[in-house]
Amino acid sequence: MDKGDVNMLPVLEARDLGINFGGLMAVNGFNMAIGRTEIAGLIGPNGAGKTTVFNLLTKVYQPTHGTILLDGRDTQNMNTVQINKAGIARTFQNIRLFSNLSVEDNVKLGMHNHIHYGMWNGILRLPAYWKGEKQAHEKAMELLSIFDMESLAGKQAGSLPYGAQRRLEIVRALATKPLLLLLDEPAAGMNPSETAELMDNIVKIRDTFQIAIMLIEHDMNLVMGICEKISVLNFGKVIANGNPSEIRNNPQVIEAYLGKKREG
Amino acid sequence: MIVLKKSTRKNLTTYALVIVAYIIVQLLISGGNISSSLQGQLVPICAYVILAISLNLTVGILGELSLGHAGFMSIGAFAGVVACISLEQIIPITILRLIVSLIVGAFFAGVAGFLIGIPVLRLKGDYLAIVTLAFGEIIKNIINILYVGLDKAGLHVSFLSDANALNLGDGGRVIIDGPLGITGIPKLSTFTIGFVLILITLFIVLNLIDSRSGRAIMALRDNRIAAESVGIHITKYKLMAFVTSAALAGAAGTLFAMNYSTIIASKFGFNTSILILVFVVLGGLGNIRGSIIAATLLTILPELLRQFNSYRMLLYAIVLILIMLATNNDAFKSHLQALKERLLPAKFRKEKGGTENG
Amino acid sequence: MLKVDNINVFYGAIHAIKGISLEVNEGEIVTLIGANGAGKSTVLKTISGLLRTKTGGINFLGKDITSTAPHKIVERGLAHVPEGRRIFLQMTVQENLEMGAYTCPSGGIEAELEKIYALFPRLLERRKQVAGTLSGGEQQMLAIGRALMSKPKLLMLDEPSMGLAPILVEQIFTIIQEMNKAGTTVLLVEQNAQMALSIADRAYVLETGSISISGTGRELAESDEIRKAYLGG
Amino acid sequence: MTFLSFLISGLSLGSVYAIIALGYTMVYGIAKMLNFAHGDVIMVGAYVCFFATTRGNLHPVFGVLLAMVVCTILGVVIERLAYKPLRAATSLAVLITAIGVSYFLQNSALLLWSSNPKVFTSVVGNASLKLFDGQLTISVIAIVTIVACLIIMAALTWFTGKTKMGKAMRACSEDKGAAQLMGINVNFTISVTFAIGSALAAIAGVLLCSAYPTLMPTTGSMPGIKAFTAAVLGGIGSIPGAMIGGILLGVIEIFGKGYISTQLSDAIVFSVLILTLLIKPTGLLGKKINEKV
Amino acid sequence: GGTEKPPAETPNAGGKEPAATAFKIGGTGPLTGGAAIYGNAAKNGAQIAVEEINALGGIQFELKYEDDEHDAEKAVNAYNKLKDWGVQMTLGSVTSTPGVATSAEMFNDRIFALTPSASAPAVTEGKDNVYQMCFADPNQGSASAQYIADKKLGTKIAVIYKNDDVYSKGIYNTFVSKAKELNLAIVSTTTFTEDSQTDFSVQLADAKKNGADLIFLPMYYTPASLILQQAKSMDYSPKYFGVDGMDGILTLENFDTSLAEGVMLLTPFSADATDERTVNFVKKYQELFKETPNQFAADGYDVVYAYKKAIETAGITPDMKAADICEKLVQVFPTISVDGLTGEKMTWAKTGEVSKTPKGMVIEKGTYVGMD
Ligand SMILES: Nc1ncnc2c1ncn2[C@@H]1O[C@H](COP(=O)(O)OP(=O)(O)OP(=O)(O)O)[C@@H](O)[C@H]1O
Ligand SMILES: Nc1ncnc2c1ncn2[C@@H]1O[C@H](COP(=O)(O)OP(=O)(O)OP(=O)(O)O)[C@@H](O)[C@H]1O
Ligand SMILES: [Mg+2]
Ligand SMILES: [Mg+2]
Repeated sequence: MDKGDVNMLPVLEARDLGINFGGLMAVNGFNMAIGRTEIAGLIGPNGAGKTTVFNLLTKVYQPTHGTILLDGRDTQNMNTVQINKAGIARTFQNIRLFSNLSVEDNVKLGMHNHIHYGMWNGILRLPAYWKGEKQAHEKAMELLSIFDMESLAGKQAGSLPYGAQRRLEIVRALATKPLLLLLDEPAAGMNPSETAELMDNIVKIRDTFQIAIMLIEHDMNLVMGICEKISVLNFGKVIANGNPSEIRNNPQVIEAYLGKKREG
Repeated sequence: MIVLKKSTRKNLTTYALVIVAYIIVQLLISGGNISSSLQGQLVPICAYVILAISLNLTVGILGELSLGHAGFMSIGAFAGVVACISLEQIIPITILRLIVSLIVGAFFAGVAGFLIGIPVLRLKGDYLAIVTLAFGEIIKNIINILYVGLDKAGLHVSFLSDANALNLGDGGRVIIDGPLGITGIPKLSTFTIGFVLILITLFIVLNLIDSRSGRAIMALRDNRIAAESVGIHITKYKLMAFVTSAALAGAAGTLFAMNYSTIIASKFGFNTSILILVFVVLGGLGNIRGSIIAATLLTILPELLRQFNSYRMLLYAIVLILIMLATNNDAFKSHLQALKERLLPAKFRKEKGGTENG
Repeated sequence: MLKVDNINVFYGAIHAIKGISLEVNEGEIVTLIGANGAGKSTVLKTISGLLRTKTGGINFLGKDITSTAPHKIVERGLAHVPEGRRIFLQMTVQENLEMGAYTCPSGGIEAELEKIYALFPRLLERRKQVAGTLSGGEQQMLAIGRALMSKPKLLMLDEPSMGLAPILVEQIFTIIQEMNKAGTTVLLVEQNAQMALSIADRAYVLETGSISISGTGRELAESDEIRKAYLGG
Repeated sequence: MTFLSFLISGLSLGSVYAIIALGYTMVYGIAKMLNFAHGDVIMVGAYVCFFATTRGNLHPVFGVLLAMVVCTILGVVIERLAYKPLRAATSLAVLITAIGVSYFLQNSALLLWSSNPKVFTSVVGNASLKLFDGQLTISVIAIVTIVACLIIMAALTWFTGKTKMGKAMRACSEDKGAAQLMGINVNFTISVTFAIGSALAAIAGVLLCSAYPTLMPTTGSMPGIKAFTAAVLGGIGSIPGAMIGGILLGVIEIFGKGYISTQLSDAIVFSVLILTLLIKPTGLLGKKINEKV
Repeated sequence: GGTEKPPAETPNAGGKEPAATAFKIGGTGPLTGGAAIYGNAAKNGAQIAVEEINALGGIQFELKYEDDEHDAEKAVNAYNKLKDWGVQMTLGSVTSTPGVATSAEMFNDRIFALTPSASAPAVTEGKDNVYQMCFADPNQGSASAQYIADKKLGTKIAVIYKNDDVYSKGIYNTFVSKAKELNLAIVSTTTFTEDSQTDFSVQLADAKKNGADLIFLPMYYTPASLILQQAKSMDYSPKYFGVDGMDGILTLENFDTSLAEGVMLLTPFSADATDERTVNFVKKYQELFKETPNQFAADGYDVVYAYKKAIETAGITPDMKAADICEKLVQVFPTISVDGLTGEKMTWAKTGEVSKTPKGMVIEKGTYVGMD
């Protein structure tokens, strides 16, 4: 954790968060606070409710109970769009790109609320349009360069290899200028060497943009390698909190999640 | 050498195509080398091209199936013609009056698009489609019971009864006479006006697509949930596409109506909506240039088939089926692709990928 | 048992598979590894008949299946857990499993269901849930369970460990080995090359549509080249 | 009493819509395509039955059977020639092809059987039940249609829910590729779907024309569109939904005419449709499918 | 029975090239689609007349009909096609809305038109070169009201009309105003549309509830046949009064003519008439087209004979330009008198309106019987 974080308000705080799917408490009494520039991990067995936590934080689902404070503000009445504007961006477990659009357009869509010209400026090609698009283009290239993807800018997003699509989703989320970035299984479908590269990049993103990152991942190398703080979820409840070495040796976690004989 | 963006290059080709077509037709007309049959179709072709482009905005770019596009066309047609007839004294210059009428037509259709869009766009997929169909039918039904007349006191409007209920003063004129529609429409539309209107439509639609707003609209189509997650206001952009599409259809409706001395509401029913949809699908979803070509060819086709007399519509049906099979069957398409590769040197070959914008 | 001979597969104009030949013998576990987009999934799809090869042939259980319809191939004893799971999202978990046994006579389904539920207790819990609302990992279990329902002779798995918790990954690999011992031949595509190689009898490495290296699992696991490229150093 | 007689008219008109909607839903729910040619298959069925009974002097029962056979073959042939090559294409492409097929059938009928309308003889005669001293009449054909509708609905529900073929159909409707991997013969399954849908179209055609006896090449198109609307109103793919949607549509149409205005009847029907969908965006019995994020 | 079996499109009696020796006449009409019966009938009727006249060896006609699908836009296309072919005078359009559109074009192009059946007043309004062979809609409406009042056919009248149809609504409008003038009591007015012309129970219930003893049906015979049938099944048996569109109801294949027993209509033509001209025409029509002709066919037939008469009177020759022919016809048409299937001594006003006396007919035992 960065030294600066300690005395600051956490960027996100979830208190007693829960949701009920027709009798199934997918998430129950979930508490968590994330520092301004922290990389946090959320792990747990399949179906534990990790993705659901992300969906609650981004208001894809309305929590049945609990409070979410984003930057100190209660998000009770916000919808997904407002949540994004307020500072949370995310990627999805099942990739959700604008697959018929170009890579560059995907990133520009991430910047949508930071490009300032309206419909008529666009149709009539007024100066605001040219200025806005020029800036957007430069910024998009800059963001793509994080993953060395500038050369792919003109390609159709859906035609990229799986790993590149995952990376593009991260770039798109970053383009919304979030305070907190939620990554849902960013390394899924990547081979170990690609994963290693991704780990470097996640840390680099945090360092350059000074934002908080929370990620869900089943790849323990990644989680243990870069997360400063890990929460473990099982049956919708947090069963453990702590730093990587604490989690790695927590018998409950081993029992429910890691398994006895570990790879790697 | 200036390197143009691929979409810009495509758009320019589209404009060029339209302009060249216009010039060729004008040359043919001035040389007297054009049949009355083709010449008579020039204005409706322009109207259908605009309708196809505008519907492509909804179906291809926004990704929502609309089965009631002719409804907007009819609102534009009736509103535009009423404006034109009412303004006969006030604006004597016909070209100016036509332009005002086109704007009125577009405006009313746009307003209808807005009013209809708010509730409708909450629905998805086929449910949305059926509701647009329903609105198209409702519009038709309402115009069938609408009576509008003009006298010195201004416009009179009445529903449900008949033209007498308008209580027109002396010298008053019934404009919309319920199911009898409008008769005695001045024939103001010309090919040149239609051509200019196509260019304006292209300018609006192509520029819209290739801008911040257009990107947002396409994002909704590709993935609604992701679009929300990056902060794109769904309803706003759906409405933007829907209203623009409706307004352009309205202008096309006025253009169309002002080419015939009469229009009736039943003309703008489900079948016409479907016809426009056929243009869009045949030309390729999201492919504006395709819409232009498909609308033109499919409008001319039934006329070309006249020599087959009573087998005409049967042949039309067969041709339509065959074209659909040919353009959508993978096996066929890959043959076509292979052929293209053999014929075209590599550097002229289009790159694959990117949406088809123009 | 399975013999793929010099196949070439195209997506439109894209030449995705360039003359690949491979073999899977009865009782083996064979794995296909390779980078993203190398064409692993395409090979599997071509074998199960979802895609067609332009040239060459595929032989399964002594019969040429190059142009046999997919459902016929399945009837002959092949099961394919496709990439992206492809479960029936609007059916319940149990209905999905029953679909897996579509080619089997309806009698033995109950016993088979029980076996699957024993392997994946989670699925038993969620028996009546609509599959579309399952978590990613639960869907993956369902996809594997569904394929097992048909008691296949050859099981083809496309990245079965994707999205699964470590403990489950282990379980899945154990299941694969057990199934194999019980007589099922396995063709496995994996990103998790290390684990895949550790259980495989033989392996093929795919690189942009062609096979670059092949050998026994152990040979490849120990090769420096492979270590660098696929095992993360 | 007026209310009751309107209700009965509504039910009998509605049950005709319903029976068409059932066939529509079959194809629509499973092949996931809007088969706009369905209405025209209905027309063909009615013509076949007409010629069989009037010119061929066949007993109505055989007329209906013959119509079913002809329509089944027609449906399967159409599917093979026009829709099967488009399995991989977008559903809109298939929709447009279906429109082409619809034009084709209408114009073939025009050439074969001329544009002159024919008057269909009801297959069950024109008898009717008279209640309350003749104040209320219920025609036999209305009763037959409603009963047929219920039977068909029950049979279809059983078939798609319980039989192996039915399950295969559901699988195909969701994911054709995955269905193939289960060992399902997708092409055959879809052919069976079309066969059933078209056989139902024949029955619908005969009942439609028995109740409203004018038969022309365009006879099927408007009821076809209304039935499609009904199928959506009931919830796409839902068999009981199609029936309820059809009956509701008929009842609303008659009540709208009877109690509000005959001039506005179309607008009323469609307004009710819109309102219903706004309140229940997936139709009356449609399942709400929440996309898992 | 097909519509398209007959020999050639343009019969040529002499077997020689018609070139400048034959007049090119053409018309547009719905030959496909829902209104195809009307277009085909008019076309077939005209064709019989052309064959007859050509066989006489004097004036020769070449006839061409183009499909307009009962749509104004298609009708203008069809008309332009006729222009390209070199049409010299036209039979306008068969139905009203297309007729309004094409007649405006023909007015501009100075090509003469005599439409068999496009009856809306807007077809001829303000166009000196467009004439009608049929009654204009207003005439039918007011004549019907007059007839009903004169003969005291009904005390309480119900009207059912087709709300999205120019023909039906046009007749309805004048019927109502004339009825008011004559103090006829209209107790029920209901409508239907193209999209809802299957079920008439509500309309009939309304008429019955209000005690109507006569129902006026300004519509074509197809929906009318359904009304008759449904009224019967409701045990409602008022008198019916129809207009010329009702003619043809008896020729409906497989129609139970007893349903139409007592139906009255004003029509200029009946296929059951016993005069030689009609008998001859009906016989030929049945031979050629395997159907009984309706009034559209008769109107189409009469148009060609009217042209023959006008050409003879004005001394027009086939080598003349369409515009010149037009001017001559405009002068001559108001002066001639023609005998035809749909009327004896038909004459035309300068406005293009025909003057002929409609015959009141009543259907008895499956045939039309004159009411007077
Ligand atoms: N919309 C829903 N309706 C019903 N149940 C749901 C819904 N969404 C999720 N669930 C259930 O809630 C539980 C938690 O799901 P979630 O997707 O959050 O799991 P997860 O922790 O992300 O698992 P994985 O690692 O497999 O992705 C699962 O058992 C799932 O079946
Ligand atoms: N439907 C498709 N259309 C066009 N190209 C495709 C399609 N599917 C795959 N490809 C291309 O074919 C190649 C092989 O793809 P394939 O999915 O078989 O790779 P893979 O080895 O399974 O990769 P991954 O690890 O990402 O699953 C890739 O270059 C991919 O971009
Ligand atoms: Mg998850
Ligand atoms: Mg793959």
